Amino acid sequence: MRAYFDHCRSTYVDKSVIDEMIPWWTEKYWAPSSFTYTGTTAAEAIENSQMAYAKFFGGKPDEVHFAPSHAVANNIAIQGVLNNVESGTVPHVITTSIEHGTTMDLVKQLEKLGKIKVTYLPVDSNGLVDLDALSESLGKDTVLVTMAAVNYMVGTIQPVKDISKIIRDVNPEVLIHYDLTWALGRLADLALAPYADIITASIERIHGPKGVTALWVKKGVPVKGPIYGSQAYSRIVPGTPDVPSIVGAAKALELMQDGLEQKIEHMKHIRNRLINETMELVPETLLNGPEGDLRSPSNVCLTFRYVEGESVEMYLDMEDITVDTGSACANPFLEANHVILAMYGDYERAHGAIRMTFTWTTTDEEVDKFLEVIPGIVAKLRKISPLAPKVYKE
Amino acid sequence: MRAYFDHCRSTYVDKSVIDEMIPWWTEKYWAPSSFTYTGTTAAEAIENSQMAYAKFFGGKPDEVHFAPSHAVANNIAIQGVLNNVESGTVPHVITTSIEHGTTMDLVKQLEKLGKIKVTYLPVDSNGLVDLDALSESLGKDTVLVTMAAVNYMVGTIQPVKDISKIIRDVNPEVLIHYDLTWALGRLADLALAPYADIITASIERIHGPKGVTALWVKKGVPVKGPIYGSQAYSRIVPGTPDVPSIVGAAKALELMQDGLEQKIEHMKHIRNRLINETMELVPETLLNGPEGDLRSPSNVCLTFRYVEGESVEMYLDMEDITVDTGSACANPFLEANHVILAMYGDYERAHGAIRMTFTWTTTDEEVDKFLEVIPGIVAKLRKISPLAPKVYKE
Amino acid sequence: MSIKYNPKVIEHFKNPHNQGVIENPDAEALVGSPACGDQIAIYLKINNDVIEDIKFESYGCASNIATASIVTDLAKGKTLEEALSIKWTEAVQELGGLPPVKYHCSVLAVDGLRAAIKDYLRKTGRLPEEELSSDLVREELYHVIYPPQGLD
Ligand SMILES: Cc1ncc(COP(=O)(O)O)c(C=O)c1O
Ligand SMILES: Cc1ncc(COP(=O)(O)O)c(C=O)c1O
Ligand code: FES
Ligand code: FES
Repeated sequence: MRAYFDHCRSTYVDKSVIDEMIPWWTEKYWAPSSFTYTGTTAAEAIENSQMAYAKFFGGKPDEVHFAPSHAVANNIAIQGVLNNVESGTVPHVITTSIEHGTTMDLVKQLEKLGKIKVTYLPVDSNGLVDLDALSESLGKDTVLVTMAAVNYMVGTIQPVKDISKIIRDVNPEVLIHYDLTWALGRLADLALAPYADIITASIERIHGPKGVTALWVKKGVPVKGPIYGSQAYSRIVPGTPDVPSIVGAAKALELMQDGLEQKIEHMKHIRNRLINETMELVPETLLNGPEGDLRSPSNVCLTFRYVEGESVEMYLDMEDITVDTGSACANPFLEANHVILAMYGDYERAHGAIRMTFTWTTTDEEVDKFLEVIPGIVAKLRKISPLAPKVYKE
Repeated sequence: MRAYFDHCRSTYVDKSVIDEMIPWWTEKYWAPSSFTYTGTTAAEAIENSQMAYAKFFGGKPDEVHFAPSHAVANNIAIQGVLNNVESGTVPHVITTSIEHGTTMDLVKQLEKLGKIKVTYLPVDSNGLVDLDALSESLGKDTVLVTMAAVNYMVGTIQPVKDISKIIRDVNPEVLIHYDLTWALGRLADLALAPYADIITASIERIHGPKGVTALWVKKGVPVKGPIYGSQAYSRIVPGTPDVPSIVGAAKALELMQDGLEQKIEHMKHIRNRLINETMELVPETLLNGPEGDLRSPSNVCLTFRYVEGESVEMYLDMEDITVDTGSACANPFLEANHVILAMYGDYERAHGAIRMTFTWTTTDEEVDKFLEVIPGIVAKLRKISPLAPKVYKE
Repeated sequence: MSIKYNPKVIEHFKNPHNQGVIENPDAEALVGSPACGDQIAIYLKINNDVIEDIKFESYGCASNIATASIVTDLAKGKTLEEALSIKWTEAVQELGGLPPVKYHCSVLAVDGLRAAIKDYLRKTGRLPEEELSSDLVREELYHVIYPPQGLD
């Protein structure tokens, strides 16, 4: 059995979620519409899922939409809001310097196209957003603040309620978008609707269907584009809705909420073992990101000094263990992870970073398997590293 | 058992396609990437699907992308090309007056935003595009011609190869986008890559997964946006790819190609029965769209004079029969079907239109079931219609 | 596109040849890749202009380790002149191919070897002490970033 520590990048779909979807693929494969039995059956199924997510976020059912991918949801959230700014002005957007590519590359692209001005908020060595910088950057032309509630790379939990308070105190017209993708199933309270204007959350990371992302847009918040097309089913997400995935999304949420406290406790146990026991076994191991309650229960990010991350990842892979790395060597554009660079300004630390993300079904056996091999792998690589001190060369 | 004649709007997912996807959801749920076993396994799965669609369209594997919805694919195809036109000029786009909302509403929206000028080509009473109008409308500022190869409402098959020849004779730089969604599994030869620059085809209509649309973009054709984000996996469709759906897409194509000739023959048989026997049983029934080989094998569109379509649809629904209608009453924006209006300029004809779309597993029993009830339903509605002549009032 | 390492690359990655340090080497060099930031060190023992022993250290990816392993194999026993003419393409060929995105790793290995040989030539007075200018470094590194258009 493979030990899989990359659940933030892709994870399994729960068998019960699949079972829930099957009749909607094979028997009740109808498009939602009014009045007919088939059409209303499908429409009601969508409504049920809207209700579930509305309740979870603390909003209203008709404020919940379902996008066919996370990238599409974030583009609707961010570009959709900007498309309403009168032309002639270049709106100002605030984000952080540690966003996932889904937001980072989008914002950078819009900036490059001259469509927006952007502030990338600095973070401290815990990955926490600089709140003073936030206050200062909020200007008259600021239209949107967008950030992830939990960082994908180092697991920092941002104090989003405080952040919203600061933003609204300065300028209540600034729209707030939180990406909860990697917060879902990791934080107990995500009823953030009162603190936000738009929320996106990919359902994939809680073992829901792959092609569906919840998109909550507060009533009255204007969203237009960037995807246009038939609005027969939704004003915000054009096209025929994927009913089975939307049904599966509700099932995944229900399963996630069942015993969430214990799930979180279990992940904390896995996290703490991975951090503490690895650091005991492997000298000169650096923890990237915060300790304790500032950190997501399902994220570990370590740098083994003097060794490069892709080599570690590859050796682990050969032992049937999957991790992720911040190494430039493993990046299609040969760039070391920007989150760790933003936090520590230390290239080597980013280049050597190993990220381990997991879920509530990750087992102690998987942890054991990792702990068994990691000291040998790091020792071997340090032995051949020109950066490692003599002590590792014997 | 319900008789379901709305496969163009939504259809079932084949059980073998589901079976093919299950291990990719539950065991091999990995994100594609280089070098590791998990990453390359996922990447190879995507490549296999790229190869299958490349072969089918007549293009190259790395020209094939997978979008998470049909709307997204068409937006990338159309907006993606327009985003490369230098700012300052308003590019000219040619489409037809009978497109599906996915294209129609997109193009109209871009026109309204002042981003493009549009020619909506007229069609004849068969729904065939006016080729003279096409030649005449091709101008120096024309950037793109976009249309569906098979019309969703009346099943007209456009002579796309001839259309491409005309376009390229006039101006070989004009880009050509064909939407093959409702042509897939209905026409024998869809190796259209030599005749096009971009092809989109939703896999849903051939009983593939819901959330995936094939997007073929000829090498060298510049496509940018409108969705931005992490390009680690694809330059054209940002975000983590939905590997199971992409695997399912290849399976669906394989199943569709197996015995396609017989499938088409069977659908023609169903189509001819529905048209001929209904017209025999119900007087004053009009066939919307062409007869014979100009028509898709899996489309029937009829207007029963003097009766409104939604009523017919509702009565049929109560008899466990699903159809679609062109009636304004059934449209969320209370607009009668624009395709029939464009073809016949006859509001009543559009308002009364009943569309029946089917697939290769549609049975004679379903046809029988429809034929059994339709004369009574139409008679009943004509009896109460103020438009119907006396003869129907007895 | 799925990109894999072939079994020979994996074999050299798992069990690299000539790995380690030579105490009191006749020449040595440490070079870095401006592409990804990796580094490689080469140590030489030279007798009569023949490379008697060669060892390497690597702070780099699997392909970096594997190419260093193969390049040091290729250089061992060769004259300095022969060793100087080893091309990164040879190393790639010897390994049975590398993914294109990893060509620069093999360039780095070959560069390390050349830098170490030049260090020897300099030490033995056959090459002038070079003045380090940023232009020179840029030129040196140009073919590391763009291997197919490189000096080979
Ligand atoms: C050409 C065309 N466009 C769009 C659609 C509907 O697609 P969607 O799933 O985006 O609503 C169809 C349906 O068959 C179609 O034939
Ligand atoms: C905030 C955030 N954005 C984006 C992603 C990745 O999403 P995608 O599926 O679009 O690649 C993650 C992954 O967990 C995430 O946490
Ligand atoms: S040494 Fe960094 S990519 Fe090979
Ligand atoms: S008469 Fe009721 S909607 Fe048309």
